[in-house]
Amino acid sequence: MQLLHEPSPQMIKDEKIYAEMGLSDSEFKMVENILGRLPNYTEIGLFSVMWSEHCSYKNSKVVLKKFPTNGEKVLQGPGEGAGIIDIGDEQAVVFKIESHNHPSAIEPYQGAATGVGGIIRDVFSMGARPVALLNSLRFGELKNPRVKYLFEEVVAGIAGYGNCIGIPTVGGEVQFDPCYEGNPLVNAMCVGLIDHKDIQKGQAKGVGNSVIYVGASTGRDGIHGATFASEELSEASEAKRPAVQVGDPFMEKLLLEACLEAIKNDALVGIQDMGAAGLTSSSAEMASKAGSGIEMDLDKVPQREKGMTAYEMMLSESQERMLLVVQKGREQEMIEVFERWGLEAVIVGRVTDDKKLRLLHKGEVVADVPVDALAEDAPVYHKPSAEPAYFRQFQKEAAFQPEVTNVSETLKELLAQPTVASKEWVYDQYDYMVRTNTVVAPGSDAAVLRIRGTEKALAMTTDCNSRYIYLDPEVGGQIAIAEAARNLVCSGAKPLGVTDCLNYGSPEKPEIFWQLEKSTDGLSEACRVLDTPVIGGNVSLYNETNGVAVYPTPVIGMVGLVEHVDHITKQQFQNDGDLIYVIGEAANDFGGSELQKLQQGSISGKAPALDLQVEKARQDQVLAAIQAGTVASAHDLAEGGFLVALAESTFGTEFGAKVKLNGENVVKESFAETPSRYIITVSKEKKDQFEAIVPEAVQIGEVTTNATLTVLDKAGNIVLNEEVKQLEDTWRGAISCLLK
Amino acid sequence: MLYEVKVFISLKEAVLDPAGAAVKSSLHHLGFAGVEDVRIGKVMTLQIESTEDKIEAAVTEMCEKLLANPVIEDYRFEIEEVVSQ
Amino acid sequence: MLYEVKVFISLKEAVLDPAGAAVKSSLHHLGFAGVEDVRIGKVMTLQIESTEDKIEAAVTEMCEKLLANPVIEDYRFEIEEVVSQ
Amino acid sequence: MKFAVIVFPGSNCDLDMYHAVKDELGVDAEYVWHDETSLEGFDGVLLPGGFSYGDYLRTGAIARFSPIMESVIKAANEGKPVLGVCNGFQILLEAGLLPGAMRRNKDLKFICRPVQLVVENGGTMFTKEYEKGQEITIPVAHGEGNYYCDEVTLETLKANNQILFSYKDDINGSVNSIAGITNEAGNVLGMMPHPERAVDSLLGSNDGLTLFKSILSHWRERNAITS
Ligand SMILES: Nc1ncnc2c1ncn2[C@@H]1O[C@H](COP(=O)(O)OP(=O)(O)O)[C@@H](O)[C@H]1O
Ligand SMILES: [Mg+2]
Repeated sequence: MQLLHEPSPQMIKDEKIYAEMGLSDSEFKMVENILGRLPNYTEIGLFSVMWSEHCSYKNSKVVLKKFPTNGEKVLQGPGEGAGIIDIGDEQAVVFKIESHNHPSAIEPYQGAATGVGGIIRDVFSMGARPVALLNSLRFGELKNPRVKYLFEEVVAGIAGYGNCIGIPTVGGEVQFDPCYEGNPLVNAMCVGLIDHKDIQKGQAKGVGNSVIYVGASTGRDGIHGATFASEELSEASEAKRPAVQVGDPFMEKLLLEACLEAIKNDALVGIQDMGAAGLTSSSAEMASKAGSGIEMDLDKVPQREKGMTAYEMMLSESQERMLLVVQKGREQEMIEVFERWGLEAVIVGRVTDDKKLRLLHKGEVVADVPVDALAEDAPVYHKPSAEPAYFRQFQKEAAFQPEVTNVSETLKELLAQPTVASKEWVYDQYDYMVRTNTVVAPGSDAAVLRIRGTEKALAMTTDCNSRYIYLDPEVGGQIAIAEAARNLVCSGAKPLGVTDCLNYGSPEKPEIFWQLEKSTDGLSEACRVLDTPVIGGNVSLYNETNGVAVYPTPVIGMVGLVEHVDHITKQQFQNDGDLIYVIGEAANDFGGSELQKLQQGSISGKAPALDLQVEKARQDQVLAAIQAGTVASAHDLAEGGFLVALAESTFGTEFGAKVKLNGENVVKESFAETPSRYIITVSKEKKDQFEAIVPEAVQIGEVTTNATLTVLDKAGNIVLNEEVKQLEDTWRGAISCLLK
Repeated sequence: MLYEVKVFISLKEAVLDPAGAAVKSSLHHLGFAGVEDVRIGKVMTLQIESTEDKIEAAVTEMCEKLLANPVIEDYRFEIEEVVSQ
Repeated sequence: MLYEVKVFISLKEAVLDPAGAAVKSSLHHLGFAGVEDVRIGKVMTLQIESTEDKIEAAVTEMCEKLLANPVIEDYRFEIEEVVSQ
Repeated sequence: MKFAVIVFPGSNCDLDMYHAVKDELGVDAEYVWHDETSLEGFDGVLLPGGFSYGDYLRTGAIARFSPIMESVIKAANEGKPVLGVCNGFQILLEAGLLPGAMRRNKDLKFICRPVQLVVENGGTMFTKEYEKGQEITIPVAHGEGNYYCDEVTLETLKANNQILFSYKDDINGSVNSIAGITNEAGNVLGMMPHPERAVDSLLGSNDGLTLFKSILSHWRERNAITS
C-alpha cells in the first residue's frame, strides 16, 4: 500500500478508496458527519483501522455485553490491556489471551512469534511481571504438507519468542480438525503477577504532559494489519498483504525490563502498548479514556525506513513499541531509564485538552480528528442471526452408537489420534522451566507455578472443545468453561476468572452470528454458576477460507489460585496400592466424541448434556478433598473418555492399574465423553475421610506396580489387559510419527 | 553433469532484520563507527547432478518450494558447472 | 566513501552442518534426487563509510573479531564502492 | 563466599542462578551488570543462561565483548571458580576461555526437558560432592547445545579429565555426548544443562544443588588452609 501520491479527499469519496480499507459506504458517511468535511487520506486510514472489527468489536460488542465481568476480587475487568484479579497479600494476577490467526496463516513462524510478543506487552503494560505463557492451537489434519509446515513453524515461532524473552511457556492445547486447514488458530495467553500498588492504566491524563515513544523504530511492516485480520482469507487478501512483521524478542526483553523499572517512577502517568493499529490505537485510546487529546509530531517518531508518510507511520504495526505519558518536566528521568536498557525513548507529543488527535508532519497538520470518534464511537452492529439447518438436523438425529469389537485396539487408536496424543513434541520445544517456578510442567491437566515468597501457587489452563460448540453452541460453551475450571480444580486450585478468545467465521452470515450468540450465552451462564468472571479477551472473526468457516472456537484461558503448595495435585498416579475412584456416571455421550470422529470421519448429533449445578457441586467437593489432603492424584475425563484418562494417569509413572467398570455397557463406560467426571486416587488410610467429602465417588480399583492396565467388566471378565508401555509408546510417538 | 549452485537468500526490504541490527550495534561498540547498515542473509551451496536444460528450472522450483520463504525473503542464484579433476 | 561489503561465512569442511543435511533430505523428499550436498552459510551485507586504504583491514578485523568464529567457520569478503546516483 | 551473577542484556536465567545460590545454597550473591568493569570482592563468577544480545549472530558472540568480560577472564586466570551455564557456556567458548564451539542441535529444535547426565570426573571443585559415574537428573533448555571440537582437542580434554558431564543419551549431537567441560586448570566450567533449575525438590530434582555445594566446600577447604 505504498502510493506515490495520496488520493485527495474528493478522490477517496468518489473512487470509494475507503472501501479498500474495509469501511462501508454508511461508515464513510458517518466519518464525514463527524468531521463536518471530507477526511484526508491519513484521517480515513485512522478511522478504517480503529473501526475495524479487530479494534472496535463493532460486530461482537452486543454479545460481549452478556459476560459477567464483576466479582469481589476483580480489580480490573475488560477494557485495559489485561484484566486483573486479587490473590491476597497485596498481590494480583494479570492475564489475557489474544489471537494471531491470520498472520500465522501467512507466515506461521513470525505470525505466532509476534502473537506471543503482543500478548506479553499487554500484560506488562499493566505494570505486571509476566510469569507464564500458554497457547491454544488449531490446525487441519496432519496429513497435508502445508498443515505440517504450519504446525511445525507455529510451534517453533512460539518457542523462539518465549524462550528468548525468558518467560516459561507452561501449557496449552492443540486440536486437529479439517475445518482449520486453511485457517489455523493461534491464540497466545500471558499471565503476570503484580503488586496492587503498581497497577498502571493506559491513560493520557494531565494537559501538557509529554507523550513518549519507546522501543523499536517504525517501519512499513504490518500496515493495515488490523483491517487484514478483519477479513476472510482469500486469494485477493493475499495481494493486499502488508509486509510481514518480524518479532524481536531481544528488544522486547529490554523493553519489558525497562518498562517495569519505569512504572516504579511516579513521573509515569500512563502506558500502553502499540498493538493492533499501532500508534493510532495507543494514542487515541489513551486520550479517549482520560477525556483528553493528544498532539503528536510525526517527524519525531523513530523511523526504520526512509520517506515514510503520516499514513504509514500511524498504521504501521511494527512490533516492540510502547507509548508513555509522562509528567511534564520529568521526561529526562524516564528517558534515562530506557537509555540504560539501550532503548530509544523520544518525546513525540503532548497531552491536550481538546479531545482531538492532532498529527503534525513536516510542519503541517495532517490529521485532526476527535479521539472519541476513533476509540468509542465506532458503529455497533447487531447482525441478523439464524439457526443453521445443520443444527436442526443434528438435534433430530438418533444418537451415534460406536461399534467396538476390541477395546484394546480402540483405545490404542484413540491414543494415537493427534488431538488425544501426547503433546510432548510441542512442549519439548518450549522452555517451560525458566524463572524456576514451574511446579507442574506441561503434561498434566493444568500448569502450576509457585509464587515465590509465599505458600501460594497459580494454576492455569487453556481449553475449548470446539466440536461440542459446533454441535450445540450453547451447551458447548458451557462445557468449555466447565472443562477449564475442572482442570484447575484437579490441580488443587480454585478458579478465579476467565479470559476468552472468540474465534469464529464471518459474522455477516446469520448462521455464524447465531453460533456467536448462542455460545456466548453458554459461556456466560457457566461463568456465572462457576463464579469465574470474564476479565478480558479478544475477538477474531472472519476465520474462513473459501467461504468455509472454522468451528466456533471460543478458547478459554483460566487461572486459579492454589492456597498452599501442598495442595498441588497432578493427574499422574503417585503410589502403589492407592484406591482409584471415579466421580460421575457415564451416559451415552458420543456426539462430537473422539471415537465418533475416528469411526465416522466426521462429527454429528447432539453434544453431551451438562448440568452446571452438578458441575459446580463436584468441583467444590473435589477441591475440598484435595485441600483436606486426601487426594493423591486427580484427572478430569475429556477427549476419548474414561479409558484414555485412566491410561494417561499411568503415563510417565512406573504404575499400572486394575479397575472394574461400574456399569453394564462396556463401550459407554470406556469411551463416552460425559462431562463433569474425574478419576481420583486416594491412599488407603485416607479412604474414609475422602469418601466423607465426596460421597458420590465410586471406588473402582487400585493403582498397581506391575505397569499393566487391567480392566474388568461388571461381571469380572477381562476387557483390557495391556502393558502400560505399549499404550504409552503409541500415545507419546503419535505426533512425531505423523510429521515424518 | 555436476553443478555447484549458490542460492542467496535475503530478507525483503521492508522486513525487520533484528540480527543485522544487533551486529551493527555490536560493530559500533567495537569502534567501527562507519558501519551504516547490516543485513544478514543465507547462502546455500548445493551440489546437484542434473542436465543443462533442467538445472535452472529445478533450482527455481527448489527455491520457491523450500529454500526461500517468499513471504519475507527474496532469492537469487548462480549456477556453475563443476569441472572434475 | 561508501562501500558495500559482502561477507560470506561458511562452516569449515570438517564440521557437520545439521541444517544443510536437513535441507538436503527435504529436497530428496520433494523429488530432487540429484542433490548431492547442501551446505548453509551466512552472507552479511554491510554498508560502510570508510576510505580506500582502510576498508580492507577494517573488514578483516570485523571478521576475525566478531563476524566469524574461527573454530568452526571460514570467511571471505567482497568490497564494492557504492556509486551514488 | 560471595558469587557474582553476571547480567547481560538478554540474560534470562540470572534470577534462577541468584536464587539457587542465595536461597538454596545459602551463600551471598549479587547481580553484576554487563557494563561494569570489576569483580573485586567476589569469590566466584556465575554466567547464567538466556539469549544475550538475542544470540542473533552466534550464541554468546556479542556478549563476549561486554566490558565485564575482561574481569571474568581475570577471575578465571586467578583460579576463581567460573561457571557458565547454557548461554554462559556459549559465552565462555566465544571468549576462548574454553575450547570448542556450539552448533545447532542435531534435530534443529530447541529441547527443554530433564535429562540424565553422567558425572565423568568426580574429583573437581565443581563435582567433588558427586561420585564419578553417578547419574544425575538436570534439565536442559537449549537450541544450540551441539558441542563441537576437533579430534586433537577432544583427546586433550579426555587426557586432562576436562570432561565433567556427559549426556547419558545423545540428545543434541554433541561430540562424545559432552555436556560440560572445564579449562585445563579446572576452575572454569561450561555446561549446557541447568544445575540452577535443579535445586529444589518441589520442582522435580535437586541434583544440581550438589554442584553448588561442591564449589562452596572447595572454597571453604581452601580458605581454611590459607586463612
Ligand atoms: N500447545 C501447547 N503448548 C504447551 N503445552 C501444551 C500444548 N498443547 C498441550 N499441552 C499440554 O499437554 C497436556 C495435555 O493437554 P490437553 O490434552 O489439552 O489436556 P486437557 O484435556 O486436560 O486440557 C497439558 O498439560 C497441556 O498444557
Ligand atoms: Mg484435563
